[in-house]
Amino acid sequence: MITNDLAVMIGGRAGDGSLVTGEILAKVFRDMGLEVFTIRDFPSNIRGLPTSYTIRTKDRSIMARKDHPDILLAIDEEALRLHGDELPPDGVVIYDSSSGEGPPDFEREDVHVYQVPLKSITVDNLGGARAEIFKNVVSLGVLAHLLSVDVAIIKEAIEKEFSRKGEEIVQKNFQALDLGAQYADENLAKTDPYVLERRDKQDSLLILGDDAIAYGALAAGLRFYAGYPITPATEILEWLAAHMPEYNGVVVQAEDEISAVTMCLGASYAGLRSMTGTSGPGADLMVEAISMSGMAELPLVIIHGQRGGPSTGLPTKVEQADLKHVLFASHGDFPRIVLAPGTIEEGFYLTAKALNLAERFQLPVIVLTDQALCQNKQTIPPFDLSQIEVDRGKLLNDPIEALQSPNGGNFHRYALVEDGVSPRPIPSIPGGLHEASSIEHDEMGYTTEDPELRKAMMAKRMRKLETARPELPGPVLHGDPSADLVFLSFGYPTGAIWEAMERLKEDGIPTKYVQLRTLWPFPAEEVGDLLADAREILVVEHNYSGQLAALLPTLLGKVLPTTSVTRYDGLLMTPGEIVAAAKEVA
Amino acid sequence: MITNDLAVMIGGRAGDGSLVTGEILAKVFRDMGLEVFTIRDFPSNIRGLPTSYTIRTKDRSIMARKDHPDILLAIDEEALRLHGDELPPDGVVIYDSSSGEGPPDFEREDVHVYQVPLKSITVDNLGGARAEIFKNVVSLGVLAHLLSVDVAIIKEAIEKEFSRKGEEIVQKNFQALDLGAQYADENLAKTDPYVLERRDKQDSLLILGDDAIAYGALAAGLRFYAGYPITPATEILEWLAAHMPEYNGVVVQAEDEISAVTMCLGASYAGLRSMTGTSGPGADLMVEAISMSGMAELPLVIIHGQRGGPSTGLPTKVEQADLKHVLFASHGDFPRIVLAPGTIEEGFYLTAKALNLAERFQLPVIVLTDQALCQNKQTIPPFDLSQIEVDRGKLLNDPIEALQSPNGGNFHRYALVEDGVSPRPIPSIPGGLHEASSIEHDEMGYTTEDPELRKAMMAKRMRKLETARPELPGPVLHGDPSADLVFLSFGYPTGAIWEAMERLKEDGIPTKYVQLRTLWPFPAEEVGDLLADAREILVVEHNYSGQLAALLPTLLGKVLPTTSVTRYDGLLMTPGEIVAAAKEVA
Amino acid sequence: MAQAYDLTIKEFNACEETWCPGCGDFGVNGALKRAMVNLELSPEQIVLVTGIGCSSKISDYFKSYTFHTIHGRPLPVASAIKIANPDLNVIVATGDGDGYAIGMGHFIHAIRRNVNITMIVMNNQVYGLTKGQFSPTAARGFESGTSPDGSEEDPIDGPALALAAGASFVARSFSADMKGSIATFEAAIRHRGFSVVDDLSPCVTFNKVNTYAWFRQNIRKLEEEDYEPTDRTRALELVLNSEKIPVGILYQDDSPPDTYEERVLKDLTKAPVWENLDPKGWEYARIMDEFR
Amino acid sequence: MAQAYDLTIKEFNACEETWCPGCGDFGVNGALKRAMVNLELSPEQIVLVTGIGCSSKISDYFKSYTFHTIHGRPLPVASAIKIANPDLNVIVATGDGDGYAIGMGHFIHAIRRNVNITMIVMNNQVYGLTKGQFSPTAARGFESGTSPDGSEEDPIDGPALALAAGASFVARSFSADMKGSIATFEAAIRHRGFSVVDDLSPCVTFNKVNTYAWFRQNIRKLEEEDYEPTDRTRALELVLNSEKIPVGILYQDDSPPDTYEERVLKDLTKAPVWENLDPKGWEYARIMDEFR
Ligand SMILES: Cc1ncc(C[n+]2csc(CCOP(=O)(O)OP(=O)(O)O)c2C)c(N)n1
Ligand SMILES: Cc1ncc(C[n+]2csc(CCOP(=O)(O)OP(=O)(O)O)c2C)c(N)n1
Ligand code: SF4
Ligand code: SF4
Ligand SMILES: [Mg+2]
Ligand SMILES: [Mg+2]
Repeated sequence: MITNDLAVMIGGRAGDGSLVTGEILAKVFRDMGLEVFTIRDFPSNIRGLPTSYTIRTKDRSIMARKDHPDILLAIDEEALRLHGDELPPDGVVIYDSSSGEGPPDFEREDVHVYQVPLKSITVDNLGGARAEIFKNVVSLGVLAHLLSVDVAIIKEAIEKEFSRKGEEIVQKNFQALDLGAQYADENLAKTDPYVLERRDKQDSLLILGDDAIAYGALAAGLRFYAGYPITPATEILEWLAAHMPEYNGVVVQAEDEISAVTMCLGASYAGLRSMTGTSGPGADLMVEAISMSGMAELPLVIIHGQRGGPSTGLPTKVEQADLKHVLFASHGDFPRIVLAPGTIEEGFYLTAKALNLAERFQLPVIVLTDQALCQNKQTIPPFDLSQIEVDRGKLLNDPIEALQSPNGGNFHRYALVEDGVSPRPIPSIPGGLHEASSIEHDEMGYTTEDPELRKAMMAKRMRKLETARPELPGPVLHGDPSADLVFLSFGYPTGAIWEAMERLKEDGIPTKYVQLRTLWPFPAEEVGDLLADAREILVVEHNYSGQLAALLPTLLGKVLPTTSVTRYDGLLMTPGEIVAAAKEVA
Repeated sequence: MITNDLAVMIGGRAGDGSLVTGEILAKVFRDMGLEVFTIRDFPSNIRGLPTSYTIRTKDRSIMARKDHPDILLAIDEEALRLHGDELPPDGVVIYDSSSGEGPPDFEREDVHVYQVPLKSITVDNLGGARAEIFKNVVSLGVLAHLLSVDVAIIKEAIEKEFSRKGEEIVQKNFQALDLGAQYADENLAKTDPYVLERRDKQDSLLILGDDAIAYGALAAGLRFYAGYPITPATEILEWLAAHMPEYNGVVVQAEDEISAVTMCLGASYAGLRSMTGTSGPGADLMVEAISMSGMAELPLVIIHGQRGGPSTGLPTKVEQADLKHVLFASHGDFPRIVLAPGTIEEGFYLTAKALNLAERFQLPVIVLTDQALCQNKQTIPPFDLSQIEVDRGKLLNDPIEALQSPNGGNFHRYALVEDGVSPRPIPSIPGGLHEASSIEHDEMGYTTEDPELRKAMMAKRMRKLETARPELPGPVLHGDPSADLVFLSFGYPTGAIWEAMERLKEDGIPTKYVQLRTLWPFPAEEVGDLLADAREILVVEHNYSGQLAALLPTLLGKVLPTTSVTRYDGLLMTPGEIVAAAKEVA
Repeated sequence: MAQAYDLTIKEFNACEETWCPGCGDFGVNGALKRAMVNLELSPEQIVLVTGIGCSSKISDYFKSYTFHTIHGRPLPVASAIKIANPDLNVIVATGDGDGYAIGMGHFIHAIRRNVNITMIVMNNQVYGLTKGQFSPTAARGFESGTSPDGSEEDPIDGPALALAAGASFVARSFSADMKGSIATFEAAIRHRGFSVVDDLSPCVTFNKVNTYAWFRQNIRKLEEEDYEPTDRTRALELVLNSEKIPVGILYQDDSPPDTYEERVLKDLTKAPVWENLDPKGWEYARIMDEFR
Repeated sequence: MAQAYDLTIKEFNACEETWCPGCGDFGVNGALKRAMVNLELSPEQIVLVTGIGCSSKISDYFKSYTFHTIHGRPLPVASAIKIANPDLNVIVATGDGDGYAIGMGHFIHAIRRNVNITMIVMNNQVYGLTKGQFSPTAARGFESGTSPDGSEEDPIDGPALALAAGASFVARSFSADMKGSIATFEAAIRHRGFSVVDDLSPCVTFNKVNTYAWFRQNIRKLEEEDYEPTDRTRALELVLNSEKIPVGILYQDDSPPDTYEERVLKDLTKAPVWENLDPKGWEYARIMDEFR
């Protein structure tokens, strides 16, 4: 018997309703007091191409794809063909037997196949041209029966999901669910080992990564967001479009990413907290504005959700191949900060932090995240809003007298101050007149080509990084501090590494994990200390060339023994492959 | 007496004619059989702001700014104020004394000041509203007399320069020149040590860096250039606009850099050799297309002429702060090649090479150069056109039968071949139908998200770098191979390093210089070998943060003892500062 | 490169379409193939250039030389292809996001150059592939993921802009009107100069307002009227002020063709793409005299 | 933020101009300052946003809050400034390269949004700062560094495009006509909605064709005619077909103002820029219920 440790994969087609079914199932598990992590593996297609939605549930927090799905709800034959082999021995298939024939080409004897005439049940009982759409919910009823899930909980979730579509739809879904449960009750004998037990319900949020980022920004005072739709960052734009107006904020869907990012700089200059979000192709287009943010010393926050590249690449799949880009793209020397959340929860807090850093140090801050952290959902504890502070740094929004420059000229917006951060008046403030400029400038912002002034300005801007350093989120040490087998990573692999470490520990292999949260300026000293005694460093990242591993000598200033653990096929890394990689060098 | 080793600085104003005067002087020295190197230090302004044009001449090839100008033709007071202090003891000033007063605030006793009423001479003798414009040429006459330059040579140069403007202009210039020479003859007693001696005239070209690049491209079969004006790459666009039509090629001035670079990909796809050129801000906008070139496997050559950044920065000044950008900008993992000429001459040959590499390996090739190499002139030997080869690699432009895919489908444009380079038919070829695509694709170019195919395609594309490696220009070793004090650099500092090495050698300090010509894929092995015995490596680069020095551990895979020699005020490095830096660690 | 012509529409079929059943883009794909058959063009003579979007996926489904470029950039790519090889029939298929949002700058400038290519904008008033946000052609008030309370922006009209930018051929088609679309595409491809067709191509999944039924009620067919598409101002008047959406050829410049490639290539029969680039065949050495 | 008004034109002076003597941009700078004095606006109430070009250097020479942005992007920057703080008077000063070449996409889309800002395009038909290449408004045949045998491209007309894109205020001024320019700038700034002024601003250094004298012969002043700028199609007809270049207000929408910022900000008097962002002052916690 396997209790409360389960991955259910719903294999369907884009647009066939399997996504909604998965979302309902995730809520059901959460409502049973379990922890949930979802994985959407979808094509760049609206309707018709195969897609899968996997819901993991467990009694402890989870953040990774399981090595195998345990239960496959095969909404059509293709799903079985694609995913049948992934099941472990004793795995489960729920298969549509409406055609009267068993699963074609499926020879596995070691899994439990429950045949259910999903289509026939819907067509025979539910009527209407689109009856088939309820196949998913029928299968949910079957699953509920097999796992002993209380149908009432599912109905609650269905009601929540569909109530805005009207009572009729809700009732039809109830009916489909009951039909599935009833069919299972009458026709299926449970042979598989999976069961779920209800636990005390904790107060937890089941939240999409993008929503956490958007919410974190809003709570930290974001009042201007401009974006252009792109996977996997679109949901940030949509969430904020729905929520910002209530907080007197504005969301603009710009005509392209160049407009989006330069709008953010305009809003910033005017005194608003602003942000944009995008993915690789859009980030490429924002490169020139990043440099302007650095030169004009205007706060800019960019959420960069990585997806499969290069170019349009694998637009709906996960990847972490934009690391080099975010660290180094854009011409000229200027200061920037790059943060990387490792969990959905950190997405919330680090985004809030990013808005502070951008304003305090008047520079671009990139939050590097990825499709897995953006478009998957997880159960997490409620956010602790008391942790959110708003620190606007040297923003001046009261009339200025004393600071006015003596010659009756402009305000010294780019005063050559020691910490590099000059006071910044917002437009309309009397006494604060100045020129913000992308061109090398004097203290008032006027164009200069004077070599000495240039040198002083360059050094002043770059000093900000050192001023900022103590405030940047340091690396997090997980696991056994004394272990000499060390994981180094950032972003979504964090979850898989945690799980791998547990398994390695069970196998008697102690490990530790240095999770990077600030990627630039690189915390070389802290990370260097944490890695100092490492016998081998496993650098885990989702890209072909091992970008982090390759950059490590430069980032650290020393060469350490490293092994790259990579994946680049667009599917999430599993704990199992990390365990295997670790065992090879253990 | 200082013979044939001289730097003449003409200090004037943008648009006041001093540029043309400098160009004439450069030609005069060249026509005297001397070697010439010019340095234009100009503001981002069309008329009125101070500017200077320095002409170095010597009997050996030169490529660097001299530590000090020797002779200053101060066309106005501002020039003297700005540059008077730069003169060495025994230096020379030719100063406009028309106001009747001597140079204000100029107290130096150790330089030779020749006062010439430049303005009065022009106004009194030449008439017309714009008589003053001839001040420059009068000063040339004075200079000719002082340096014992044959006025006939200057007249020849003037004739060449102005003949298209009509005989009257030519005659006026002759007159101005004679007036200057005559004034000097009658009024000035030579006290300074500088003289020029005529030498046997060699066959040499006095050529602008950008022109050399453009010419190299044309000779290597460039037939499509699209660009958008930007300093310091505009001259490439203009030169090609003037020359390409004769060779049946097309130059398009696009509406922006995104259009320019994507046009190049279109032309490439259609089968033309194409290229674009730009600087930092424009290069930022080309980032997305670079990734497309990598994914669609289409040849792309970008000339990237660096200038002062960040952002609009110092738009007419030199800098080398885009190194990190060209190596790493653009999302996703894909192969690219980055070359860096170190001299104007190499600009010609490496550009020609770049066009071959781009077509042979079907990927983006960036030629990283800089304002100093783009916008200065030098005397060099005539180009050896027999060195230029055109190798179009696996381009197919004859009807294909055998290769047609067996299933009657498309041509296998992205065939998974061993060397990574798949045959590429150009549109209209029967049998070659295929889809070129920015999206992950199968061998025919059709969209796929299949994990295994994805992995194979990714590996295939990346393999091209290894295939290309043996053909890439290796590092050049200059100087004493056994020296343990080593310079490492790329781009324009090459000239200053050469000169510094000579001086160090004279001082008994042997050095060598490893000049990088391929920056990516980095020739780690060769460079590593050349640096292996170094006691100290002086990494010379024109940027604030020492980008090359910082990246070195990653590029080489080891940490070596390095010292950064940098400059970032927009003025060219001098041999003297490099000598000084070397002596500190020698 | 011409060859005996015996092609049928099937020979233009490539991958199976993965558009949503009922998507307007099917109509465009079908009509375009039929137009090619009618024009007696073979797949080898055609280059179809697309951007990114549901609409742009047509390059997977239409068999010819195709180039699936990046979002918003098919026009410069296609312009250069045509300049490189004027023998090719170059078609851009794009969406209202690809062509009119991120691609707006290129749209105006491509028109200005008047390269002889055809641009078909599959206009569904939404960003389909990113799941239905309002696009630059969506009406004020259109509700979508990024405009939950209705879009606050006024739409632009592609044909109006094309006319103001000086386009020499401007048309609108309706993807469900197969006959009309075929005729319009044929005319556009035949036209010597830049031709743009704004094709009303309903998104059945994300646009529940501008449906087939809605269009049937809101369009007027110019072919059924006494409309002469030869006056630019008249055409502008029509697209800006007409209650119903005019469908058909809105404007066609009847002055002699004057394409960019004809201006920049002296001899159109000698496309630079067919040049042998071997340096021995060219006179490059005399250029050095300029620097002597 | 209003204050007793006693400013003179001198108080708008900043750095000394470094334009070439005679450059048309002097006229724009002078007229703009005078317009501000006439409108009784103080430097603090104004934000001048520029791109890159000779024209864009005006932000060094005009004293107010200014933002010298990057090439081609002043419009999105300025739009956002106005949205952030509608109390500000936001002016974009740009060139024909900055505004109509690289900035063309933003031009059309900024018009579509109708943010209440004023765009002045200092149109000299060349890229001045990069030394005189032909620009999108240069006539076919214009000779320049990149068009040694004359440009092969037809020009676009900014006002025509603005009209087709739905601009609510479109005008043209001539920089040498100080009186006319001041009046036009004032009207543009007063207009509630996006206003665009295409200012004919000769480049005396690089454009030897479209000189002051040339313009004097080739313009017609609408103020001297019986022209009512209230009909969009009439205005389009005028700009597209008039032999001489019409100067003056070409079109002004007289329907009630309907600006983007009024649509997206419920309460215009409560600009988000003045919010205290301290999280304690806001109700964020209840959002969590959505995820429960
Ligand atoms: C630079 C960039 N930004 C954003 C995207 C994401 N994206 C893909 S398609 C699309 C919109 C497509 O809209 P449209 O052109 O109207 O095509 P449709 O899907 O409606 O046919 C967007 C925004 C991208 N691929 N590249
Ligand atoms: C991205 C980018 N591309 C190119 C340039 C170079 N550049 C600077 S100004 C300019 C053209 C300016 O033309 P216009 O806007 O007409 O201004 P003008 O100088 O004529 O007033 C160009 C191309 C740049 N700064 N940035
Ligand atoms: S989402 Fe809309 S545009 Fe895209 S395929 Fe479906 S119906 Fe067509
Ligand atoms: S170059 Fe032309 S536009 Fe620039 S300042 Fe001089 S006259 Fe004015
Ligand atoms: Mg669309
Ligand atoms: Mg201009």
